[in-house]
Amino acid sequence: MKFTSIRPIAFTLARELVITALLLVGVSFVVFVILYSAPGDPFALLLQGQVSAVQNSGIHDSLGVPTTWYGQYLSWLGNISTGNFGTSIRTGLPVLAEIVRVAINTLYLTIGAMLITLAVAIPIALMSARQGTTAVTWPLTIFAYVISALPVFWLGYIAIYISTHKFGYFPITVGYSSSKSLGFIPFLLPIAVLGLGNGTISEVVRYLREEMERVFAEDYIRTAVAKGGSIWKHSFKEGFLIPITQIIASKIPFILGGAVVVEQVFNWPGMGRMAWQAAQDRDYPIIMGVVILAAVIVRMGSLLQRVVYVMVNPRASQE
Amino acid sequence: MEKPEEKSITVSRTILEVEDLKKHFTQRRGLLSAFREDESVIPAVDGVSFYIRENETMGLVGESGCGKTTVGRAILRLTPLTSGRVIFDGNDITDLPADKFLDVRKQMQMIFQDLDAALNPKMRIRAILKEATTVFGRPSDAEVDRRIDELSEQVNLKPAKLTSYPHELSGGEKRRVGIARALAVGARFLVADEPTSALDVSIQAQIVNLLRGLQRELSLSYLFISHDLRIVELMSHKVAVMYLGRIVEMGLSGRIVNNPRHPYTKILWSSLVEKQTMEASPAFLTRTDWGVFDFERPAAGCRFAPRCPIYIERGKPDICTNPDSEPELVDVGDTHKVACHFPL
Amino acid sequence: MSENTVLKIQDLRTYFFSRSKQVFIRSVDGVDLQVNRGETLGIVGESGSGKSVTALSVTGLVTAEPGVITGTIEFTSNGVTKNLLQGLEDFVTFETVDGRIMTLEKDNRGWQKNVDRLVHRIRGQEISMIFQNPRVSMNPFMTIGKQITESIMLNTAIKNAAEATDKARYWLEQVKIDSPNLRLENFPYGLSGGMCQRAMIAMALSSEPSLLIADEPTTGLDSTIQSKIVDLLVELKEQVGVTTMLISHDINIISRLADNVAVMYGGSVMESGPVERILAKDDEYKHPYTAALLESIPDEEHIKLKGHLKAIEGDVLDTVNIPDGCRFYSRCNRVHAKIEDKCRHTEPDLREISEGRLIRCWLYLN
Amino acid sequence: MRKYRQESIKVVDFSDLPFWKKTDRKDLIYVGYGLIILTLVVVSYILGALQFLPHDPQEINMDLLMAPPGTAGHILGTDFMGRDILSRLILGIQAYFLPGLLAITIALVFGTFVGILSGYWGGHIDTVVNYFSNLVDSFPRLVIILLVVAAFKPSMFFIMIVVGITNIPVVGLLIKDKVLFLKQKNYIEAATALGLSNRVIILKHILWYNCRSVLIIQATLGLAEAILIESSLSYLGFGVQEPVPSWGNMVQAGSNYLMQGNFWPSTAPALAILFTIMGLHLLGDGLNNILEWKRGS
Repeated sequence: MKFTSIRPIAFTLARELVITALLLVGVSFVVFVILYSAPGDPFALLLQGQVSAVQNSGIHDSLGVPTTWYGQYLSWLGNISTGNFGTSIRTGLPVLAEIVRVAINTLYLTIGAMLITLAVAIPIALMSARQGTTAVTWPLTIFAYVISALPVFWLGYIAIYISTHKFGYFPITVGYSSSKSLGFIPFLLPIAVLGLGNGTISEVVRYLREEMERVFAEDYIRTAVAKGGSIWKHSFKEGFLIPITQIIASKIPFILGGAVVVEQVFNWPGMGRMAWQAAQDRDYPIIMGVVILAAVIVRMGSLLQRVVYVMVNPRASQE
Repeated sequence: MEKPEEKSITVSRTILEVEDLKKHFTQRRGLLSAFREDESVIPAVDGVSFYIRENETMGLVGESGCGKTTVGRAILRLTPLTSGRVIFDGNDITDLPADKFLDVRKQMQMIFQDLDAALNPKMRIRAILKEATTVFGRPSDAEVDRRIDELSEQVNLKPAKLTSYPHELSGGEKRRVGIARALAVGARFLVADEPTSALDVSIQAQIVNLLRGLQRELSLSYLFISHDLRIVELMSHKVAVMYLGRIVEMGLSGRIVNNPRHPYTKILWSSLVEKQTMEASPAFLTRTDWGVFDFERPAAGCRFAPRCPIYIERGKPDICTNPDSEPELVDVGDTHKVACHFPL
Repeated sequence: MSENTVLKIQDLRTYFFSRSKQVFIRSVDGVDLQVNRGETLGIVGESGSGKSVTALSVTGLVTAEPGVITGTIEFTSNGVTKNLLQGLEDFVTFETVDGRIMTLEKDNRGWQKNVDRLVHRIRGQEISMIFQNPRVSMNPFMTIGKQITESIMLNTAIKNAAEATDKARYWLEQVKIDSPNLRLENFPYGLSGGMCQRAMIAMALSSEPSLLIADEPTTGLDSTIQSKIVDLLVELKEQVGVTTMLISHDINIISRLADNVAVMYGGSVMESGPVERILAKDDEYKHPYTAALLESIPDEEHIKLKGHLKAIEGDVLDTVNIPDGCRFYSRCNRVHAKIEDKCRHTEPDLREISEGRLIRCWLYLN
Repeated sequence: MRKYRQESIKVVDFSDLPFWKKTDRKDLIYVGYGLIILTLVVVSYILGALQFLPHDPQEINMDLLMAPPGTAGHILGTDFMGRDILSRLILGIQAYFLPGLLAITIALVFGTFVGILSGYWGGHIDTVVNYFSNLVDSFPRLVIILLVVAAFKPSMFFIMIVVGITNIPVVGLLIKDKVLFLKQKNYIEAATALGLSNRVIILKHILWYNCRSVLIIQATLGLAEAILIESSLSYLGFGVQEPVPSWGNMVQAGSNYLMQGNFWPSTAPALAILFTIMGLHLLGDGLNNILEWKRGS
């Protein structure tokens, strides 16, 4: 990579960072609107006793809690921008620390699941893009459809059943951080289940296949073959790299959503299970923290996608 | 071969006049571009004036990207003008409100360049023509059918093709449908945007003959846009040559080919015809070493200077690149106008 | 087959199956051609006449199904002749009804593998291609320099990147691109069509092929740029002298570049011969199609007098419904009572009527 | 080996061919299967709404616990409380059907509106729509629904409104892309030149001729998503609550017995979800290939 090409990438990165920041403010506002309009005024409750970044701005009443909606919002925004997400209603512990404690488990789960999804989908997509519908690729495509339509919670139970009865492991209450004595299967099982059952495999296959087929039909691929070059090498960037980063970025929310269910099935101590517990207990600070953190992860994914796109596509830096 | 048409141009009245037409496209760049106003401006059309009389064809010729299509679209108000005036049939239509402009649309139509994109692929030909005949007023079904039959006969389209979809037609047939649609509303003035490009030579000739026949039958006026100087000369009564948004030479057809005064016209002509003509041209006009330049942004002064063989021949005179002395269209006799400091 | 022949195509048929219409599109339907060493063969024809598909068939680049179904393509280089369609019969079986192929079976994947093996080290190395629309025919994600260098390293003895770059620069200079050093670093995006075409020509020549196939090299470019590219090709023809198969619908380009011309119509060759005889208006043999084609192009006299153009009536032949008789019968203006029956029902052969002059017309047979 | 066959020398016009000849057989199978599933769902919904069921879905039969499928009188067997599974499956459709339609309607109506607005007029509207869709895309759907659940303890209809809203940008972007694509085509411009009003161009040329297939496909995919969300939420215990049946809570309730080797009570609803969602996905993809003329032309 030459130095001259770093400038547009740095530029895009800066631009995307600004957009990401804007969007995250938007995310916080949406969360605020939902909670503010909820019955029982949970929001005022939330701000009580918290140290506010805008405490001296005169919008507080005697209780230390702002009364106007924008006052409450700004006060809260000030808090979360300094990392103060409040304290959990149930445990009384700081939210951020609670979430960060379990976030690593969720990251491990989602990244692993994403890899499994891609590992299953990419070969099917590439094969059917190159060969068309054949006796091999058609059953594989149908298999992708079946896998994607499986309800992930049921798949989880079946997996547990099989592992318990065949391998003698009972993975309930096993988490990434807790037990290392049971070998790898307890860790891999939830990942495999989420990777297969998140419902996106057929979509990934279809999208990647269509992009690949489109690129294979491009004139420049014909030129490459005519000069004796490799069809894969020439179609790699447009047909594979760009679509794959797009898929990763756009499927992160789905996998995070699936993680809520899978963590529940496997008692996996992650953000999803924490959110589920919090929804049961109406522990707003926790669930708000999870929503915002999840949004940060999603935005990071699209940031990565944009950067790769600009790095790969010489045209993008001129746009 | 037929005798040349003897048309008395001077007696008929002006149907369309364009005065100092400008169309600048703006390109936004940079961070959060939507909120910023500093834009780079590309002058696609940069001060074009001409007029067309009734029953007359005006040819507009130039390379791709010279703004000729934009002129056509701007006249029909398919793209807003930056400045300038369009006068149709004696009335200024530049700022006409949309509902009043509908009356103008009845008389002014366009034949679009892209054969495949100009017809809705999901409508049968009959539906396309029916839509066009029923835009204004509500004729009865029998009337519509009669009109469609009449149109397809006028453009020489087989009636069997009316039930087809556009993608089942050949290039020539698609072009005929495009012409029929333009005629369906009863237009008197047509902007024909590259009507012969993307067609095979044998079909090209059919379309040229058809357009000329229709002009005679229906007393049409055309603005005939093409990159092919041959076809333009053949079709038109007068010709304007455009280069990067400006008319560089304009005059009665015949003069443009027989006696071009602008080096660009000469190059256009010699690049088209057979090698005999090439060899007969002065050597410096056929030299191969002039490069390719940025088409988007005209050079300062004479916008043709960077490609101009005369400019090089004359030792790069300053007047050609002086930003204050962009050459104006100057009459060199017999309504022949040239924008060049050193006309041939 | 003389020693001088580089490429000899016999009875080439390339069909496509339209699944929507359940019919064969007989794109190339029995083409016979011959390209001799050092000469330029011009193939002229209107759209749908099968000229581009012929070129793609030669290099095994036909992707639509079923593709090539019969024929031989003999390619000679360094004294070795190789049939590029070797073993085609093993992959294709067909049945004919009334002399027309109606049912066809082909193992497309097996054939593709076979043809890739047959043209290995020929495609790219011995046969180079130039395509139309240079701006989309160059890889938009690679610099011009990288693309040419790749071609050089794949197809010549040069395997060293630095040397290959020097060679790429040399070829860019040969095609008279302005500032070749800068262009090496440029992506096709942002270059004009003319420049991209020059780069493409450089890439095709950089592998020092024994046959260059130029498929509509000037289509889609402005006329001024077109004439420059043609000038360049003329010059390269003199300097490099590579054997060329030039495909174009533009008779002017063919007339400037070609030594021999084949005129195609509806998937087959109607006549072929030396350029000065085929394109002369007063040759004693003249296929009615070529004659009509020449007449429908406005010449200077037409333009000056604003005459009526002599169009060929009717439409370009629909290659699905190929008639029994002569393909041009329905549009032909020289059919007369004596031969009409034959024209309508029997297809004439492509027959040599004088040295190097082949014609497919009942007017000149018997 | 692939066989190609031209049946007659005379070629029929493409438009005169019956549609199954114009399309890939694979797509026909997809669509056929999808349509069967869709019909089953709709018919079952009506049966459930009319209480026209083989058994009372709440009737507890302690004599016949966890009967396997094929048991006389209970074709699909019974669950851990001896309730008829078939009846509960049919009634389970009530949980998602109408709420799902609501979500689809919201997504399609507003999505189309937003898409046309940003595609046809562009400019600042487009920028705003872009930011809005990026914003909505930032939330994992199930997580934001959990937040809503925590805040409002809402009904399934309310949740589906949220689902509908989060799908607005999905539909909006599809319509916008379509409009932008069509705007490059001259026939939209030609329609303007003819003097057709914007209203006619948008309704006829853009929506009717070119977007109807996109909308139909989005509707089928939307129903699939509604099923998924409903069953996931009911499984998590936030949706439909026992004893009212829903496919999600049926799997959940049955799962307790799965470890003992009693697969059926949770597998039956899981298979119902599987076949239905697969049918809707295949229907969407097949229709997409057929209506968009992706193949065979």
